[in-house]
Amino acid sequence: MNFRKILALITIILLGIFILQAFLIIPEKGEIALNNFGKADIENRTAQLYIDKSVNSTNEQVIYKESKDKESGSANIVTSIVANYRALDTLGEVTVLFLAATGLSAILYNKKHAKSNFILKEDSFILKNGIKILFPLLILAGSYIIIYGHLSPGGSFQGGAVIATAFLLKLLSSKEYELDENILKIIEVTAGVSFVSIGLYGLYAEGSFLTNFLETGTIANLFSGGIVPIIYITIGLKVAVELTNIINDLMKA
Amino acid sequence: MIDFLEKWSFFGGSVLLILIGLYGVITRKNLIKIFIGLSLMDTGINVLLVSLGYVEGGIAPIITSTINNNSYNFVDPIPQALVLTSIVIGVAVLALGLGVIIKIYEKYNTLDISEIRGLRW
Amino acid sequence: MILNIFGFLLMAFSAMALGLLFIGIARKVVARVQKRIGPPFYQAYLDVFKLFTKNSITHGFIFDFGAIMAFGGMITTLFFVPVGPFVLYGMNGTLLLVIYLMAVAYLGMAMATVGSGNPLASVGISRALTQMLGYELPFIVVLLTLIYSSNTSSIIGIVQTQQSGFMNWNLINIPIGTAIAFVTLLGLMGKKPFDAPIAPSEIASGPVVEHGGKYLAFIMLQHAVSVVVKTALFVDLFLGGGNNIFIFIVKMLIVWLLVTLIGSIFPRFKVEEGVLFYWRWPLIAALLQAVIIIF
Amino acid sequence: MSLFYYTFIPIVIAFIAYFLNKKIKLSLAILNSVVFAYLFYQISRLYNQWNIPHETISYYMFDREIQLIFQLTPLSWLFIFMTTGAGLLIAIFTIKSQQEYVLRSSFHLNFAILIGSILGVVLAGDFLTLFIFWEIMTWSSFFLISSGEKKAAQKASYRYIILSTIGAYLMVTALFIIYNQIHTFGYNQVAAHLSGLPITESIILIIMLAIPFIIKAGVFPFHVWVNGAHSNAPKEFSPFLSGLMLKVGIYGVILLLYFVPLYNILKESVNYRGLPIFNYILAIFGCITVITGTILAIRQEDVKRLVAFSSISQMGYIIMALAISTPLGFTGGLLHLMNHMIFKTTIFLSIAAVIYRTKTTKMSEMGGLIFKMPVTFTAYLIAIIALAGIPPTNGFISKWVIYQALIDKGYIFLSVAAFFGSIGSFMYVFKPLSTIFLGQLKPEHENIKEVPFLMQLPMFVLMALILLFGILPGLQMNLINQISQLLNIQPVGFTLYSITGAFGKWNSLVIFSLFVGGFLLAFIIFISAKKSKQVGLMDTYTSGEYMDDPEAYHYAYQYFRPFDRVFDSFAARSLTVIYDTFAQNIVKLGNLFRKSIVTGNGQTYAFYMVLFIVILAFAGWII
Repeated sequence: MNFRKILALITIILLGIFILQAFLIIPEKGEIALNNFGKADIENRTAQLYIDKSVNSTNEQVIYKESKDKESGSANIVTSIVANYRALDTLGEVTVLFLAATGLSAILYNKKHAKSNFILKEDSFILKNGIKILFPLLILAGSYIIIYGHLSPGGSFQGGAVIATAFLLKLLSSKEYELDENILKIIEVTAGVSFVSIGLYGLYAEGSFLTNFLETGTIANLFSGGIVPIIYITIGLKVAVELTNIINDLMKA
Repeated sequence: MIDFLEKWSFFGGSVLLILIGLYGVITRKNLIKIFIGLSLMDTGINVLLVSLGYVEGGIAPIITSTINNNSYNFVDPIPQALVLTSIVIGVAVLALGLGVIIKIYEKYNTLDISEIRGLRW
Repeated sequence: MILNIFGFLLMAFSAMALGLLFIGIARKVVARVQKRIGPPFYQAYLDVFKLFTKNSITHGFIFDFGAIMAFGGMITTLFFVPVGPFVLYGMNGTLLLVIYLMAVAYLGMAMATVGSGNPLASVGISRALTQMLGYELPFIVVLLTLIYSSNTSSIIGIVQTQQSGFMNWNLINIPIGTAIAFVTLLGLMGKKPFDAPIAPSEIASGPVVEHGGKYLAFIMLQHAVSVVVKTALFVDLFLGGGNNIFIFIVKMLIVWLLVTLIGSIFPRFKVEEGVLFYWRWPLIAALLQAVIIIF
Repeated sequence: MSLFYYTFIPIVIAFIAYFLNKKIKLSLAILNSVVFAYLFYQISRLYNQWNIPHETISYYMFDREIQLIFQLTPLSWLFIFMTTGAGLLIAIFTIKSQQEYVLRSSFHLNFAILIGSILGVVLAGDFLTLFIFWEIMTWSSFFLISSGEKKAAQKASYRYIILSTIGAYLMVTALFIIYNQIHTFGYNQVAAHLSGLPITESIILIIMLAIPFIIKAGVFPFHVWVNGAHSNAPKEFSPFLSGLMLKVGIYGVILLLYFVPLYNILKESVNYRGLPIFNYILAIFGCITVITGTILAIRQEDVKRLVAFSSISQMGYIIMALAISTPLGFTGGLLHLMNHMIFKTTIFLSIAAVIYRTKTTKMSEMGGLIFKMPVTFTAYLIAIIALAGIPPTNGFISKWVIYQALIDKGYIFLSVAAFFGSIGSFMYVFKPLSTIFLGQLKPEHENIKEVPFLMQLPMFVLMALILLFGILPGLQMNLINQISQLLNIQPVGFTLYSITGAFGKWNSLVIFSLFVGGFLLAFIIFISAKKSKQVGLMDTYTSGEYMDDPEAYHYAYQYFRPFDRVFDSFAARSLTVIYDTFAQNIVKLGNLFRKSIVTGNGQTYAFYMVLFIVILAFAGWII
């Protein structure tokens, strides 16, 4: 432990003290400060509007399988936020993901077709056969998570990650296994284009980008939430393909 | 004591994660370790954000058959949505960074940043 | 006006005559010291007359102009130095002026000699100027002390302060200063051991190497006048001057002979040695004396 | 004409002419000459009209009224007169001499700006105005110096600008401190305030105010910029740089010593022979300047460098005379200031003429130019006679007054230094005379002609001035007496051709007539003797050797080598070397800093960011 490290340690401890000190400040009336843990001001928080699923009109109670035609019909409130209220944000995020994947491909382009050290010398029997059973299950589970994203915990990102995991396992298990990049491309492009075209249709039909132009249906039905599940499916596909691509690139590098 | 731990395990723990990550970033020489530090900071920040939205005795913000209306004590969904985004971006950045590290390793045959002249200016 | 011009001419010519006489005596004395018979004391007159009748060569107008400037400057200096009771112009504040006026003559001579294009002359001038910086400093310090203690910068004023009797002479009042001034007088006159500028054996008489005929005569006349000016100045400043012209001339002669005698027995200093010699002992002594007198 | 316009006419005209210059080649030089002539005419009409009211430009900044005051005093009149006069002569000189100079247009642009800013400096009625124009002056002169044709000009100008900037910072700091206390920059208010402060505080403030002026005047610890700047500046700018730029520094010293009566403020402090210790130290610096400048001038082989060092030594005289704060000292200082401006401009102009023809500044590469350039030679000769302080020129009178002042108070060491400088000046001015103008003519200079008439004209004017003021110093004394009255200094007695000193009286008319008499006598004797035969310069005594190469027969290189040997160790330990060592050590320190703090490692910087945030938090700025 040399001097450098001690200095860094001291500085960081000081920084930590200062950060933690911020949580101890008791706000005066009208002042904005950090909450005490679990002491959120429920009445005044923005999230309440999202929970009520009515940002613009008066608050009504939302009841399971009964309330109809809410602003956002998804039972999972987080999904409402991600795919409806903040859908544009999500579009940007997907773009970041896309750019990262593209950048990675660009960086690792030269070595794309060379043999990789990461892949096992010999295929492991257990892995190989385990994957055979696990792979469709993982795909199924991922698809479920994506499709039921607006009703239950989970969503497109999680589901996409699960699907990508399935492909990761597949890649790990076998030397011969090669992903068909054309199919990946097609899926990715289709997903991205549909996301944007849904948004554009909203612009055309309702006058604003990514508007929920479909009927939102009854809360907690499968077919509910208007465009939310559709967008979620496109995002899910895109994330799955993107992550698979990243994994593929890194494995081949 | 339990009360204190409950209160501080989230804020304090997440800040601790950030600080550990920061310490790693500042002191480690190995690029991979630096990235691990970054990743730790990322996680710490995510945890901190989510715990800021916690409501005492709150439940997940999903309307289900048991929690069948919105008058329950839901936790704040906005940080959760944000963190969802943040995690994905974190993954993307991490992957990109690892790609760069691979390239650096190919060029300099080392991961020690003090020996990589291209990283000094 | 007419009287003034007459006095002017008379003084100039008598100073030339006196100076040439002094030079002749000095040659005789040096010869006796060196156990030679030596030329007659009027030899210098014969030399000058002979040189004026000879053909001469010139190296361009600066050569002529320098000769005129050297002689004219020395003559001008003469008018500011009281020689016994004869003083053409008794302006106050002349002591500093005299020091600077002598420089005109030097500048003229330097220009003439360097204008001849002979490098030996340039070397001589370079040596002369260097040595000048050596001896002028202690000399000036003594003069400043004198001005401060007599509270006048006029030579006549200084002479008047030491009128009543031998005990008032500056020789008695400031003996160290007198000694220093005498040593600097050696350098001022270019006598041995401070004759590096005209060292005949090294640089063929230096500044006068190209001078012949009337030019050499001019240099000799200038030298004669300068002998008178310098010895008279010394007598005025330190030996009480003199109302009687004969006593004054005797005092001058004593000073001149002392200088000559000392010069005839010493070998030559190298030029920078001479400078350092002046800066080492005379300057320090002069400064010490100045400090004592002023405080 | 409003005083304000004196500063702005040259500047505005300069910019107009700069664009004109693209079309017509000589327009800038001619236009500059015309403008300076006009200003010169205007300012000479202002003589004796000291009652012109102050002119004020006021504006508001941060809710506070700030005034730029312009006022005319005899002192500023003197400086304006000198500035416009010298500017006019040099502008006339440049019409012909700069035909092949590449940076001609920028030279004239900066030159006009410089003239305008100097007028602004001397017309300023408060420290703020002074400072503004002071900075304009610094920068325009910086550009002028750096536009020299030699490579070393850049280095020299950097040295100049660094020293000037240090001075400017000190001055502006002092001004801020003072302004913070009294909310005004006016000379009188600042003076009153300084006398009211505790003695240490006011001395520190005064030193901070004085240092930029002392730097500009090239006095001892800060003289290192002078030689480089003078020798590398364009040959037409060197006369102005030496003749006037240094004097503007002296103007500042006069301003502090007399206008802001430093003497009264410091009277209570430690005294030496009735002189405040600050003044005495300043005088000592002047004395060291004289000695250093003289010794270094004797060593030089480059003629402009030599004259630059001579400028340094002459500035020492002026500072010394002004610092001893007696009426005679003040008079002598001002007289020498004027005279030095005249003869130093002449010297530099004649050297510029020589350079114009020979394209070299090395003395050993020239020789025997007297028969080719007689007018230039005459100008140089008369100027050096004045510089060496030989009667009947103006240089002697001012030196005489300075000696009187020094001996009067019994400052024996100062007078020794002054005499050393005087006799030393004899040595260094003779060196160019002997090596450039006398001696053997170089074969490649066989076809050199005298410079064109427009270049001779300024030299003629200046020669006439040297002799005029040498015979009639009363002309200068008249103005100096008016300045003395303004500054409450007891005037020195004078008539048109005589000055009364402490130990006697100076009468230049008598001396001049005796001079004429002596020369006439010598001339008559010379003429009456037999006519001599003219022979060539190579036809000399050569100890029997056969010489046919004039180049080898010219004694020029290391003219005073025996003398230089005495001071070799002194010169090796010169102040420039000390400053350079200092600068190198600073660089070393910086490298050490760089290596330990600025590691080039991204991690370290990340650490600094964290540290910075922690420090901010500690200071309470973010939490």
